[in-house]
Amino acid sequence: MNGTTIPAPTIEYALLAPMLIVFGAAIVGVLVEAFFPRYLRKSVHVPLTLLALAGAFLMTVLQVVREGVPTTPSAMGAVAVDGPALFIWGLILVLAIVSTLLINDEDQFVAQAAAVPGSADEEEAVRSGYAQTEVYPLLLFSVGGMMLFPASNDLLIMFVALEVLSLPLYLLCGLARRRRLLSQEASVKYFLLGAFSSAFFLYGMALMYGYAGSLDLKAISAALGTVSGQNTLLLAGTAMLGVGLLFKLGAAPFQAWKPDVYQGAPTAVTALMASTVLVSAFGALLRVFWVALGNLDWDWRPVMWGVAILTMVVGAILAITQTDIKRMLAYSSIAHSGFILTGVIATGAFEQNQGALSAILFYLAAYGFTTVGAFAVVTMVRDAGGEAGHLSRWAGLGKRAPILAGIFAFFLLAFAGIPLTSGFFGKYAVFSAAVAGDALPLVVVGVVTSAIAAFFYVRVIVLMFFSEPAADGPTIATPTIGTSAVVALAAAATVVLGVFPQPVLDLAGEAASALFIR
Amino acid sequence: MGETITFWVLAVVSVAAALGLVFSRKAVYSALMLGVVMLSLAVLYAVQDAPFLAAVQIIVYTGAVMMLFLFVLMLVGVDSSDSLVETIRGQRFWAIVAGLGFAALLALAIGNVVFTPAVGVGQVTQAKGGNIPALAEMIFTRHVFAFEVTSALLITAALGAMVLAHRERVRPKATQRDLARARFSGPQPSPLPGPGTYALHNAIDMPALLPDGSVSAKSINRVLARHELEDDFTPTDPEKAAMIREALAKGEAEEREHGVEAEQPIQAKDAVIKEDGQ
Amino acid sequence: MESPVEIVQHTGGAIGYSWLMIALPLLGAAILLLGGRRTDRWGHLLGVAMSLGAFAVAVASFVQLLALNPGERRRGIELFEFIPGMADLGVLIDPLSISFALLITGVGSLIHIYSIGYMSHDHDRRRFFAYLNLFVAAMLLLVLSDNYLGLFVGWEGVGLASYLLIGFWQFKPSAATAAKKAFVINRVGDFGLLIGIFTIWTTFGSLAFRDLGADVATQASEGTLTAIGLLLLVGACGKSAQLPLQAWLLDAMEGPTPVSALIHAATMVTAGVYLVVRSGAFFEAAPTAQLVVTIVGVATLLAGAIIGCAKDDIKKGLAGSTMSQIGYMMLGAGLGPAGYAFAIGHLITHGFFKANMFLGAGSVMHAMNDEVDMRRYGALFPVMKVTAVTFVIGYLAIIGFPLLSGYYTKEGIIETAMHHNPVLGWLAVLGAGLTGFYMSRMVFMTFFGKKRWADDAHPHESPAVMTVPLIILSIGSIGLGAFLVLGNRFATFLAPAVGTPAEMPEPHVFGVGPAALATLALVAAGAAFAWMRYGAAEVPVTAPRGSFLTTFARRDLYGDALNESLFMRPGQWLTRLSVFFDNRGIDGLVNGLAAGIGGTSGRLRRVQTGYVRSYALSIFFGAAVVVGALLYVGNM
Amino acid sequence: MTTHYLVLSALLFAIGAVGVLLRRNAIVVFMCVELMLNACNLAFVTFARQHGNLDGQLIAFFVMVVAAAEVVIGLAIIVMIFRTRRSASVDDANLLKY
Repeated sequence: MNGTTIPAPTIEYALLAPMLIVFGAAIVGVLVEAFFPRYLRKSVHVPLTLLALAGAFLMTVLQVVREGVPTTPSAMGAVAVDGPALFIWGLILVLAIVSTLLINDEDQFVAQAAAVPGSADEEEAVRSGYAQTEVYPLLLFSVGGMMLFPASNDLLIMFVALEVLSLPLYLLCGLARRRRLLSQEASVKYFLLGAFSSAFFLYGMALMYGYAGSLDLKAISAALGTVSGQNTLLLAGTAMLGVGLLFKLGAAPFQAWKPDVYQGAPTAVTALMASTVLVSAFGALLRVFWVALGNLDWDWRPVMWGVAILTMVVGAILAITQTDIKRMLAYSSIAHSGFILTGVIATGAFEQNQGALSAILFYLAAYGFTTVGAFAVVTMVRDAGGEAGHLSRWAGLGKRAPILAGIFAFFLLAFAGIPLTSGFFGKYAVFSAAVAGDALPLVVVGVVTSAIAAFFYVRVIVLMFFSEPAADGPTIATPTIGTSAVVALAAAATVVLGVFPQPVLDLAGEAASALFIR
Repeated sequence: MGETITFWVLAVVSVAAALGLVFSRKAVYSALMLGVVMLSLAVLYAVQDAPFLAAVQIIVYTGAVMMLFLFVLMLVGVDSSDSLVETIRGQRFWAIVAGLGFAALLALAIGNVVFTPAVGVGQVTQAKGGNIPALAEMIFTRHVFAFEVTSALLITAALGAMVLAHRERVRPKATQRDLARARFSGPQPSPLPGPGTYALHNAIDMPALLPDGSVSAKSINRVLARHELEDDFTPTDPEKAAMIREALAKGEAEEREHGVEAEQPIQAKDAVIKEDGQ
Repeated sequence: MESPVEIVQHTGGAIGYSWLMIALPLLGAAILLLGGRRTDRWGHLLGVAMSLGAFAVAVASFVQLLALNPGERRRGIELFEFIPGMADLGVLIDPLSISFALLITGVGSLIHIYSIGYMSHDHDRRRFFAYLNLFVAAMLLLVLSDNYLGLFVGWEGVGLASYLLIGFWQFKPSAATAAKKAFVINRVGDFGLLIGIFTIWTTFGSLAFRDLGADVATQASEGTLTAIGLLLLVGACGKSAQLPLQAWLLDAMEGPTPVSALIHAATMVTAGVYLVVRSGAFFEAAPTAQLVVTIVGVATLLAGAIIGCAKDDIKKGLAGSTMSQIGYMMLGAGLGPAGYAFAIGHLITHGFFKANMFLGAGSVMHAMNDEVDMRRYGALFPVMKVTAVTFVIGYLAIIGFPLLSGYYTKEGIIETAMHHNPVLGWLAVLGAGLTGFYMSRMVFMTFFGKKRWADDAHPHESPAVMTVPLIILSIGSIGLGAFLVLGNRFATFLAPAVGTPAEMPEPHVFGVGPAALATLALVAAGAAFAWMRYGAAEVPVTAPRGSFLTTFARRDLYGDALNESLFMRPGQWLTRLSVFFDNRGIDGLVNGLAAGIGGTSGRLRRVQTGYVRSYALSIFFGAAVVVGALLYVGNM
Repeated sequence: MTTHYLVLSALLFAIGAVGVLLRRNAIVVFMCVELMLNACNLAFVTFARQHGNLDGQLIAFFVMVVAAAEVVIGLAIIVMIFRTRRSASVDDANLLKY
């Protein structure tokens, strides 16, 4: 050794506390798995997880209230904690708390994942009341990854965060208690396609590194002006980074996994994926395309146009003929990704970007709550074999459970963007931002596909309220306190954001006011 | 010059091996081919001034990851071979079209760039006193957060493997005593009659004969016999073959009559379950 | 010519609480729907109470409004700011909206009361009242909102309530189909309205009526204003069953009769007229759009009358008549300020006498075991005198019997039209003659002639809870017209809201102009002809085949066939064409986009094969395309 | 020379991708994904030398760590599905569709 000493890195612990709390709680959760007797585990995990998420949320709020929004990257330039990131953190954490309440509901997860479905072992495990409590630490790891993903300031940490958020989800998808074959299939599909697409992301990183000589988003942005003669590397790299990110959003033509995985996964996990992962992935997409590649927007906008249009059309059209409620919601989620993408495209001058960003943030908040609520309702409509997924089983639900069906209908109307629901303002904000950003044709497509989409939402409502219930229709599970709280909260959020959107719009505007830090 | 030769040799080897990975029928061959690619790449890393990576590539990738692959292959059935007949219409055609198109686009993107002569990492490593210290400094300063976060990944991996693969014993393991009790409380305390032994055949697929010359049904290993019947490997003596068939049919009829449990060798596990149930 | 007066901010008094008009019935609907079976016992009473409460608020507001100077009679009440700069929720009380509010709550309350009797045997009566309350709330929101957004919410709300009520007896497949049909056709209209509202928003940057006064003409080109007018007209046509979106109204008679009376005669179907009058500023600035309104009105009034001539189903006959009368109103509304007062006046008197006749028809059906075929009636006058007398009063009012309500308002429209454009005027006169014929036919077939009852029919008079509303409505049918029209009372009252025409001639108690006399003569001829055919002569119990014209009318002027051949067939044809192309082996994804959406979706679904390798292929292909596209765009 | 390395890496990447599309054995499919990751690493190392900074090598190192974790999870999932279906063919996992 020649005696060089490495300077100690500085890490802003207070600033990163929300994320560190989540990761720390995850590790404590693993220790709980190791050292606590089986019968105690769940009763330790649930408060631990909820407290960690709530604490992280509190720290996020405290950070904003007391310290304001930082203007420089943290953790040696690896993490960018800025307005949008803090907003997204808060949103992810609240949605994760809500999803945890749903996950906590009984009968969602397999008793023993390693037991072969239908075997004597499984029966025995169920009879002994086993539960796969590893779900909670996995959830926390995933949430930690989701927080890091949109806050990463270089592509390396973004890649690591992508994997941190994805790997636990691959596992969680395969842990449904009922219809385990479907669940395992969802898991294997999600995993293979996820690994495949992350390879694309990685190659895009490599090309981007080849172009800029660094993976720092700021350095890439700077290189756009200085490096010449290597444009093809940059363009191909941009495209492949886009593939990896668009896959996570479920944008067409990378959407194929979404219906299958959403249908097969335990519904609580689907709720988590449909809300938080979408939020997180949009944050990351914005960071890559606005911060690093913001000056390249003339090149990527046309392609993104195509993707957005295709996504909206595919999502809306394919949803029409779906017969499974979760699959239909999955396609609806694809269509919504398309709607939000119109906001991503609406770049321009500083004010324009502010407007578009705040619109996207608001849309994500509105959609996140509504979708969690909708999936929570799905968990409550049950058959002998678990959830009653097939739409025909939902016929006449309005007669059996008018309140539940009414709330679900309300969520569907919010998805459709009917005024007085949160969805309306989300769509309105994003579309008006897109109009201001010279993307009028895109908005036209958006409005037309919204109209198509409204058709299948209304179809479900009509089915619930104007069809005769089947003689042996599904039972409505008596909801646990957690599930009812989730439904109530989601409904309240949908109403409040639909009637008094101003505070949240203001908050989103505030978060977007300084755009991303570089 | 030396690098050029190394490159071309290893390039040919690694592409050939990669193609072998894709096109060999047996999964094990594929795994070995992947090992070849990885080793070639390790050498290419070393050639490009990345000795640490070359070592990690060999130790971690080829050594650990590939072993894991092989291990799972063993678990799944090492000699399972894939049929290479394509079942999805158009899949192969479009896959190859997309693959060629994609490779062409990437080659276009790369080929269009005029690279200045490589700077080489020698200077940087010199300044820091070698490849490994230089990397270490980066890991523990600028990228320390990424490094820390990867631990989450590793914990997740361990946890995931535990969840999916580790089967916790729901009941205590059956002891010798339990097994013996189960056996004696069952219908057949004694061992089943062994298979037949003849001058010409001495094999477990030959039935034993009872004193009256008929075949002892209990001595027939039904799984084997069924396979043999299907493949026409019955004894040349038509009389014996008929007996085996008869015995098989009888056994099946009994099975149908009494349910699956009749005449089956008793599994210790089942026996214990039965006792618990009673 | 004078423009409408400015809207002033209002505080205090009954008008300050006018939002209760919307809130009370809405609360009633919420309680009844959420309360479920628990509210079965008293649900209908609550519904009636809420409706009466809204009526009381309306009367109080009306009284307070009358106390103000005419120049201050447009009062806006801010409820809350929805989104700054986009839309507020507010109530506008002015002569126009209060007229509607009085009609809706007044006739609405009577129909609520009537329904207690009519629906007494239905075990879902509570739900029925919930929907009625919901309807009243939405309709009031429609007319009371001070901006187009609130109007649109109410517009959709009444559409929903109408859908729910038409399909109330959904166990009848015909009711379910009719509900769906109404829903779909209304969507077409709503789409027009929505685009119209969007255009207003993008052109003027506001949706509030206060910002869209007479000066709109200076803020936009005539082309834009014409486009806005036509789009609003599309909306009005859908809701008011005007050509070419009329097809749903006749089928809507599948709903319970009080519904037909309230929604499909007195109130909701007149929303289109309200919209046109409320948007008067746009139409006055766009003569082309105004002309189209009058043409639509005349065409519909004739079409409705022709349909009415051939229907044997009493409710469908009345529905045809409703179409026709709304045609008159639309004609009036298209004539500018000179016609507004008559259009709205006719709307109000029509609300009375048509509700009167619908409820009368309901009473008859109630007595005849829900028989609706008039060929099975006859000679009912002696057995149900109250119903018959009130029905006849309504009948006389609608045909324009001198000195009754309909005479004044309809005559006003005809005179104004004649003044404006003689062709329109004479066509309207012809329509009046047809009205005389088909309404007389209905009365003669139902109450006079010979008994043609089914064997098990034992007609009887309905209970008081049903006849009292009939009596009240018939009083309105007698005197209201004269009260409103004579001395230009209503036109003067309405002027602050809609503007004053250049000249306002004093109406006569009994007109003697050529148009008036021709109308009277034609009506008398029509009635006489009807007496010959259906009063004096024997009416066959099964309908004769009739001439080509009769068949034409019986089939609703081939409206459904037209829809089928214009829209449905091409749609199917398109689908078949796409299937043909698909069979030719072109990739389903590409040409599927060209086909109908449903078919596309069904076929596109197959792309989702369930094979993970196919998905990977789509990702890989997509990646290649994205890379290629970016390289192409970047090197352009 | 840089171009040569990069073309090799692109070729390996494409071969890996095609392998994912063509092979049915889940383990082989996954091996093909690993091949793609290795191709990325080659590109990183090459670019590191091109630019004369060690970032590329560092990233390659991280990729190896990530890949190792991913392999563990992936193989665990594959074993799970094999236990259930007695088949490691990805085409057999075909219940969720349309």
